[in-house]
Amino acid sequence: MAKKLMKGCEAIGEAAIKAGCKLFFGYPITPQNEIPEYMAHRLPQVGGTFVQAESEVAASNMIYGAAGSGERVFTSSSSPGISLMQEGISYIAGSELPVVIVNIMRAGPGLGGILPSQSDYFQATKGGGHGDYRLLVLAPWSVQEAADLMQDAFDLADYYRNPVMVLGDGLIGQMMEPVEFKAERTPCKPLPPKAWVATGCSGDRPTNIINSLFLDPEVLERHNQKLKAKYDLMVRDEVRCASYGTDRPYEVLVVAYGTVARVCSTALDDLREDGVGAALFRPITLFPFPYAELRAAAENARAVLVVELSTGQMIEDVRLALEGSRPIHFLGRQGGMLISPEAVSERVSAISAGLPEEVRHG
Amino acid sequence: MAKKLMKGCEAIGEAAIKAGCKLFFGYPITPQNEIPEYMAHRLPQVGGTFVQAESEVAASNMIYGAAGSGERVFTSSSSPGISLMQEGISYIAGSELPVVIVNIMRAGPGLGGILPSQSDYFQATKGGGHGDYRLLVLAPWSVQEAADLMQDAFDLADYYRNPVMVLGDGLIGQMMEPVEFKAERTPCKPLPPKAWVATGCSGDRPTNIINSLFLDPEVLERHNQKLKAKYDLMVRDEVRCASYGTDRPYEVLVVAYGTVARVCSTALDDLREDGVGAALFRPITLFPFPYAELRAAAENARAVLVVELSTGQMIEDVRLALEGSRPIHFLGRQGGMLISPEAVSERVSAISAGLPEEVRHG
Amino acid sequence: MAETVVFARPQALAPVPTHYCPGCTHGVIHRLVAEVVDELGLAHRTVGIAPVGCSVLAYNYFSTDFQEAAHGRAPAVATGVKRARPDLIVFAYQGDGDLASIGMAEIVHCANRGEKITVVFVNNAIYGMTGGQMAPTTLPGQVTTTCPLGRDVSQVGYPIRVAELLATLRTPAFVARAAVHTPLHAVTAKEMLRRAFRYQAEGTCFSLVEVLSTCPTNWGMPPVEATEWVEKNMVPYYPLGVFKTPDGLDRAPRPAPATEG
Amino acid sequence: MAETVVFARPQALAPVPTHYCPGCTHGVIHRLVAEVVDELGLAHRTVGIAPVGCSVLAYNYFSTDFQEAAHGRAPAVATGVKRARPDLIVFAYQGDGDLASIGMAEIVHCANRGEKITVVFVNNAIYGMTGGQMAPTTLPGQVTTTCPLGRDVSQVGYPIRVAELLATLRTPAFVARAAVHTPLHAVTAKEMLRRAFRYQAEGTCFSLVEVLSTCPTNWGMPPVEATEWVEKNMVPYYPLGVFKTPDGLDRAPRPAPATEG
Amino acid sequence: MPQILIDRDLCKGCELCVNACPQKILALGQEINAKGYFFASVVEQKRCIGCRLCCITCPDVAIQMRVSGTMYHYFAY
Amino acid sequence: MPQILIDRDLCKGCELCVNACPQKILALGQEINAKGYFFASVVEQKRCIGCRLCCITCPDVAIQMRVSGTMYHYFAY
Amino acid sequence: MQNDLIIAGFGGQGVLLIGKMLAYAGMADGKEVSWLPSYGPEMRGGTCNCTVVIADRPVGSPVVERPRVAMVMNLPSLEKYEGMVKPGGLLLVNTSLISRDVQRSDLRVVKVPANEIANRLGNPRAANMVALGAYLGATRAVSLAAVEGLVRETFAGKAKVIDSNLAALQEGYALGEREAADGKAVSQEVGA
Amino acid sequence: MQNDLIIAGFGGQGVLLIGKMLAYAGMADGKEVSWLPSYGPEMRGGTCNCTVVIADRPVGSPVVERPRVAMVMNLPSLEKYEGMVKPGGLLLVNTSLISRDVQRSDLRVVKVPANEIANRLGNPRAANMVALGAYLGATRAVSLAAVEGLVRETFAGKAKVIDSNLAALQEGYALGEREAADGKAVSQEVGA
Ligand SMILES: Cc1ncc(C[n+]2csc(CCOP(=O)(O)OP(=O)(O)O)c2C)c(N)n1
Ligand SMILES: Cc1ncc(C[n+]2csc(CCOP(=O)(O)OP(=O)(O)O)c2C)c(N)n1
Ligand code: SF4
Ligand code: SF4
Ligand code: SF4
Ligand code: SF4
Ligand code: SF4
Ligand code: SF4
Ligand SMILES: [Mg+2]
Ligand SMILES: [Mg+2]
Repeated sequence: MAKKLMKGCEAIGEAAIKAGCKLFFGYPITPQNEIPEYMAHRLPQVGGTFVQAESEVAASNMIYGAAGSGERVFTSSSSPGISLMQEGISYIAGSELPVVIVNIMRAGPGLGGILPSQSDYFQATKGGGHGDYRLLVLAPWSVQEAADLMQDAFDLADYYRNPVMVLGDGLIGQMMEPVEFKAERTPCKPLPPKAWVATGCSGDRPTNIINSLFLDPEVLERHNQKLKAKYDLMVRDEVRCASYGTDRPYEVLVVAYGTVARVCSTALDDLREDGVGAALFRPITLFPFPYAELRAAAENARAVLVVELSTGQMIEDVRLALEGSRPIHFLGRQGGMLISPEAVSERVSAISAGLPEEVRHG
Repeated sequence: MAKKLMKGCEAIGEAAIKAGCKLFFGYPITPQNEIPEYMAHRLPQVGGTFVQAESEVAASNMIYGAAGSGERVFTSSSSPGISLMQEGISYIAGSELPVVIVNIMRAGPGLGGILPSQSDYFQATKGGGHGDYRLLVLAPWSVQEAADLMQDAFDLADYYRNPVMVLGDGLIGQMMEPVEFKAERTPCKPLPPKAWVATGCSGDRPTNIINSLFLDPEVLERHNQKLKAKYDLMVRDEVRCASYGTDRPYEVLVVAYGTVARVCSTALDDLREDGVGAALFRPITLFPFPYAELRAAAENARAVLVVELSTGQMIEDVRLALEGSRPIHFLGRQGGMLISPEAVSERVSAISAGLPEEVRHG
Repeated sequence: MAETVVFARPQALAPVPTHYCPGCTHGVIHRLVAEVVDELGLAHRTVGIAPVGCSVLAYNYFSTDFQEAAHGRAPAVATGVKRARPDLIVFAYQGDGDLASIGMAEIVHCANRGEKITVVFVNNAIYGMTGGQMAPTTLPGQVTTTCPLGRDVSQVGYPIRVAELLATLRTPAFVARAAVHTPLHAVTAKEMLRRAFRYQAEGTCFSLVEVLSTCPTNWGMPPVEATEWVEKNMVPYYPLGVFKTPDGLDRAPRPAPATEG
Repeated sequence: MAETVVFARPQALAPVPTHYCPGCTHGVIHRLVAEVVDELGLAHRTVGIAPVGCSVLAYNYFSTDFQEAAHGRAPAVATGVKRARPDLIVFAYQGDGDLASIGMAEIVHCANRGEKITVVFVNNAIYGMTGGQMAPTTLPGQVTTTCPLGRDVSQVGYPIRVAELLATLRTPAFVARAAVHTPLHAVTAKEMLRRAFRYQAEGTCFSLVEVLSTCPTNWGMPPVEATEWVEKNMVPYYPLGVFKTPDGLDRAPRPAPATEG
Repeated sequence: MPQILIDRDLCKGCELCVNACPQKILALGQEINAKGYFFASVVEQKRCIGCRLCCITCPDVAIQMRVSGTMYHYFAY
Repeated sequence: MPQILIDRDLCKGCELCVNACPQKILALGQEINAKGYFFASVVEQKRCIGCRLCCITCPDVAIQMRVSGTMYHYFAY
Repeated sequence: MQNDLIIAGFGGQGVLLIGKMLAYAGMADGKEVSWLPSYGPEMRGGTCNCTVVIADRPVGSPVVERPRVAMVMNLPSLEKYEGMVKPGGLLLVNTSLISRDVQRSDLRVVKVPANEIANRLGNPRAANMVALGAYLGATRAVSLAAVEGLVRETFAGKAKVIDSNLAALQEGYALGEREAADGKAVSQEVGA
Repeated sequence: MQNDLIIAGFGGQGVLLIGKMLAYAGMADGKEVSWLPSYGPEMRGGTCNCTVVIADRPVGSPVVERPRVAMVMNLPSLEKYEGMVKPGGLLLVNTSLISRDVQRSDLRVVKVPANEIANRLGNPRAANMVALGAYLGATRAVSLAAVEGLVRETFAGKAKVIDSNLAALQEGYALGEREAADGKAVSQEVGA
């Protein structure tokens, strides 16, 4: 198919449709309103259904019901709305339902602002809801990648019977870039039949029950361990990351995800021109985090710089990966302020000139 | 005052009253129903007000309003209810309101079960809501300590203008133990006057506004950095931890918090009798986490064992503290299953006999 | 002469004992729903939504597929199911804490969207599962663990009448209130439930039947006394009958004449 | 002859320009509230609760203390304030998305508890702030960005009439609906607001005034046309007047006679 | 002839049937069942009029009714 | 004599006052203000009847009214 | 020294109450104590239990996996706890509701026909007091006097109830003392 | 090579639209492009802007802190962006709404009386097209033909609007070409 110039939000919506998703439940919130608006317009055209939920709480429970019926479904929101879904997400994970959740992050905490941010990293990767569960978290850096990952998200969700989050910031949502959808696409995972769906029982099998309640602690423990085994499998099989400029020698390794990594890539180009050797490591899956891959990439560097639109969240995973093997620097902006290539270049130059590492454990 | 045998939930309620709290808003959920029930009974006796909120979402916003009026207030719930409060908590942190939130954790995810668990550690310490914020998290290991920390919690909340969480598990809530309340108690922090409260303005000052919205990203960034500076101050000044058996040589350092640490202490006694040298390190503040203290305590051990009622959450902070300097083992139970002293002893013995460390980054 | 079974466990009710307390009428309501599902021949395409409350284990007690919803969110889950699979018969079973307290937004909006589902709303004027706290439906003066001196309407207001509240919405619906504290009330309740499911099966409208129920355990009285308590205290405040039918009429109350006030 | 100021900005309204679009009647409603607060002499002990919606910055526009609530939760925040400080005058200002969609549970329960606060409910039949999505109050057939073909009542139900809904609750309250699309409507609206605040000041009851408002920007029409749209489309569906006064009467609808159905 | 069969292990001894029976022919016995409840049984089967009120009121579906021959009922159920 | 004063910088040019004035003596001008709006002004002050409808309808409180002497109004406000 | 025990039975048998009384009495005796109830889903109509620890120094684990003593008031509790008691520990069995024998041979067993004794004393609800008395008689974990005081407090105002409960307690105490003293309690005789 | 620019003005001036057209045209020309709008709270009645990048290889940062070109359609935009343009860069100024001079002396300045021209051409809403044309004329960032095609698509069915917009585009183009060519654009002459 030909390339089309699309907003990230629209590309995400179209990608869902291309992935066979016919159901969307969601509530308006900036900066992702174009997703529900796109779905409201497009879904009826493909025989699907758009429902504007009364709230994000309701939306998270509507996708639960739809997923439990075996249909592909997604919701999307932005930070405060995602917070409201935490109970629902925990239920979805506990009941092992395949759903896709899009978070187009804005600055917080509280009402905060509506400009781009990456300060929901902890919530997305460690679990903002209660209990031991994990989301598989995908972080695109371009509109095309958002479209691609969005399609994979449905396959991953179905394969693992687990909620998958596509985590973008306001830039990904609002930016327009050329996007191409493949005419034919093969799922990125084999898709097991959904024998577990609750869609009526004629008595020819035991009833199917979508549920996360296990009153017997031994049974619940087994359930917890089953979930854990699933997450371990994701850790083994689903890590995705990319690097930029690692094919040439580098002194400083920049670690960033999402659109911030884009900004860093421009900075690295500029730095090369100035003769400073620096490379970029970009986690694409935030859970599972590419610990081993990052550690290997950092071996070749003298120091590491983490760049985030937050006061420092992914940096904890970077520390876990490096275990003190390299000094770690941090460059963060908050509140919707963006990081410019210039700011990155400047900090990398300073580090390569010998800037000492800051104190740990802020 | 004389010792009284009290349930943890009741002691928490009484402690709040002793700390001058006259307002409670909350919603029933096992295993902490005795807290609202106690408050419903006691508050009217001291001229206070108990309101059963229509939901945890509402409760978190009611405490927001009450705290913004300058009054001491708390709510309590258990895991799924705390998930529902995540937006509210993020608002409270963003608006810098002093409230106390009690989470008597039960097993998850989803509806899970009602038996004790520690699987909301990430949510409590890393921030389950959106945006860059932190709760100050206190984890008592006995009913007496629950009563003491509960009172300190109000002082810390007022001092930092930040939500403080008292994090217990079902055991703390349901267990009865002797408790003593001091007749006179001095706040654990100096209490600044609350000049910022929204209680009506006669025109003699600019209006007071309780708010977390900052549309200008530069202003929001400054706000974020102010919050971050506050959290850094907590890291500097508020770390609390305890150890047990570190006065004698030990090979294995057990790390555990809350009632699980109690269980471990019994195991350590048993182990001493069997000639195995092991000690206990117990974080009391989970945020700020006692990274440096733990690292120092681990220097004297050959290996570290983390014991949690989860599939492994605090273990990430232990890894951050140790940075690979000691092998780290994990013993966890889930789903409401408890850890017995015997299980701890057994694992410690195995470690001291040379059990190899498991793989990292589950 | 051949023996015929006149009364027995309906097919749609699983052949297992329940965990309900002795005399708790959740059990009666379960059976009525199952009988209706059987009689209308819907079991093979029925999906139930269980609430959080004493009836949380409803998914074990019906022999239909089920989804367990988060506390109060059964109408949202039911919406998800019905929109995904309009061919299914979807019913949500909810308690009064679940539906009328934490789940108020979901039930109002579900009814207002006119989701073609059926809600069985069990009003026992208390939180059963968590041990007897005040519900939005707790009667004036009624003692619970969170209103130990009795519900004080000057502080917490009057009990909410859910059927009446939902009946004022403009969207067509079937809304009724029934009871099961005597066998004859149960017969009427079944008739209401039958209408509710039939409206759904015919794709007509949203339907909700509020059923007054007992909680001997948390009311602190023997089951028989509890049934009398329903008659004496609940029925006067919660009148039984049909409040709304999908006749397309607009029943919204009108403002008072301008002279008023 | 001495000159007197007959009409000027009320004290309780801060002397700053608003960010509202030209002709948006949020501004009129702000002024009416401020005038009432001034006239009743309440400003020094009034706390406003701002919603999330176009009026989110209300805290900048009144010269009273304010709290900014999460989306839909203003009634809960107001409850917290009023219970903490019953001596204060507390009003929540909410839009229709805020109050009638995400905040439905909070407003119903706040009204039902009889919290002695005042709610100013601005119904403009759309989500203004987020750019024109469907609200629970969007009229049948009305086009918005999330119902691009017009609100289809067979799919999403009819608009919710909030005043009517709340008026059926048993707990005493003052509930009215007014409009501001013409100056004379605004005069009546002010009278309703005055009564609402007076009931609060006297500790009588919960009070809510629904005010029909315009959103020229998202309705896609010039302000004057928008006022005509209110008269032509909104007033017929949302009748103006008083729906409930705190007279202690029970106005719950009764079930239909048993013959019915 | 209607015949009432009460499953002793399903019965929880709530006495709702005892109370509902117009003939007063049901009663709790002195024995307890596996769950620890005194359970109901028919004291005088032959006086049963087959009204089904006991069946309808039993929350635990512990009561079955069979008839030999045709029966007419006052209300449809 | 009523006098209408319109603050040109508060005015957003919505024309609600223009529409409301029974005397039709208000109008938008050709100039734009600091915010980029054409703003309203009084075209014929002397025909003003002091009804205050413009004041009441202005969403931006851009209109003040003063009078010299006493005025009676048809409605209390 | 640490005394710890699990008391288990049906919901209505008052096992939580006697556990609390033990803890109170321990506290009154100047000991460190903890009381931990089961609060699981069994609550409704099922079984329930509590764990009491009475010790000379601060109580470590309030959770006891292998208790020194178990008091089982009904059959399901015997099934559940028989295997858990520490070897050489004590098992108090309410023989009124439990007809089967104890299987283990490494425990001391005290058989208490608690319901029968309580019925005989005219207060069928005092079976728990009989069992509590038997425990005290067999172990002297806390003083009888302290518990008697608590009975008076608990049922304050209801003289008849106090008397029958005290009688139950005392009769149980005597039984426990006797069984413990005369060696009959040694389980070998009981095992199959 | 990379072309990047920020286009800024009042909400109603159509700056987002011409930004999108540039991006579309760039894509049609086979270039890599990105378009990034401001979506801040300014939305309502205030100013707005967008950033367009057109490059030969994949676009790195879609955020440009120091753009090579800024097109400012009103005074607040000049205030905000004048300082940001890269030294030696290009500043297109809508002189119809901006009366003050450019302060910096290290920029090339193209003055475009966009509203006047548009008014003259009988379509006051086409001021943005004039400015777009001027940018194309001065930089040749994308082909005029590509943009003309887009104008026809965008206003499909409204022949009159198409014509006036095309005229505006072309008049702007000529002006941009001229100013860029004859060196007048060099800013030294403009600075104070
Ligand atoms: C989010 C959340 N809040 C609270 C609870 C605890 N909870 C479980 S059931 C229940 C109320 C049950 O009352 P009701 O809905 O009336 O049902 P009943 O038990 O009376 O049938 C509550 C508050 C929960 N599980 N989840
Ligand atoms: C939890 C949450 N969900 C969604 C939003 C986004 N949001 C902001 S305002 C608004 C709706 C505003 O509509 P309304 O309440 O009708 O007010 P209006 O702007 O029309 O005055 C929404 C959905 C939010 N800020 N927070
Ligand atoms: S607690 Fe009440 S509602 Fe729950 S099962 Fe028992 S009697 Fe029924
Ligand atoms: S968007 Fe609508 S409601 Fe919001 S300020 Fe503009 S006109 Fe008013
Ligand atoms: S059928 Fe009627 S008469 Fe016979 S036992 Fe049952 S209730 Fe009694
Ligand atoms: S109604 Fe059913 S459960 Fe109750 S006593 Fe009779 S047979 Fe037993
Ligand atoms: S006061 Fe009345 S007549 Fe005078 S300008 Fe205003 S609206 Fe017109
Ligand atoms: S009503 Fe007010 S804002 Fe509107 S045109 Fe008149 S003076 Fe200006
Ligand atoms: Mg209930
Ligand atoms: Mg609105």
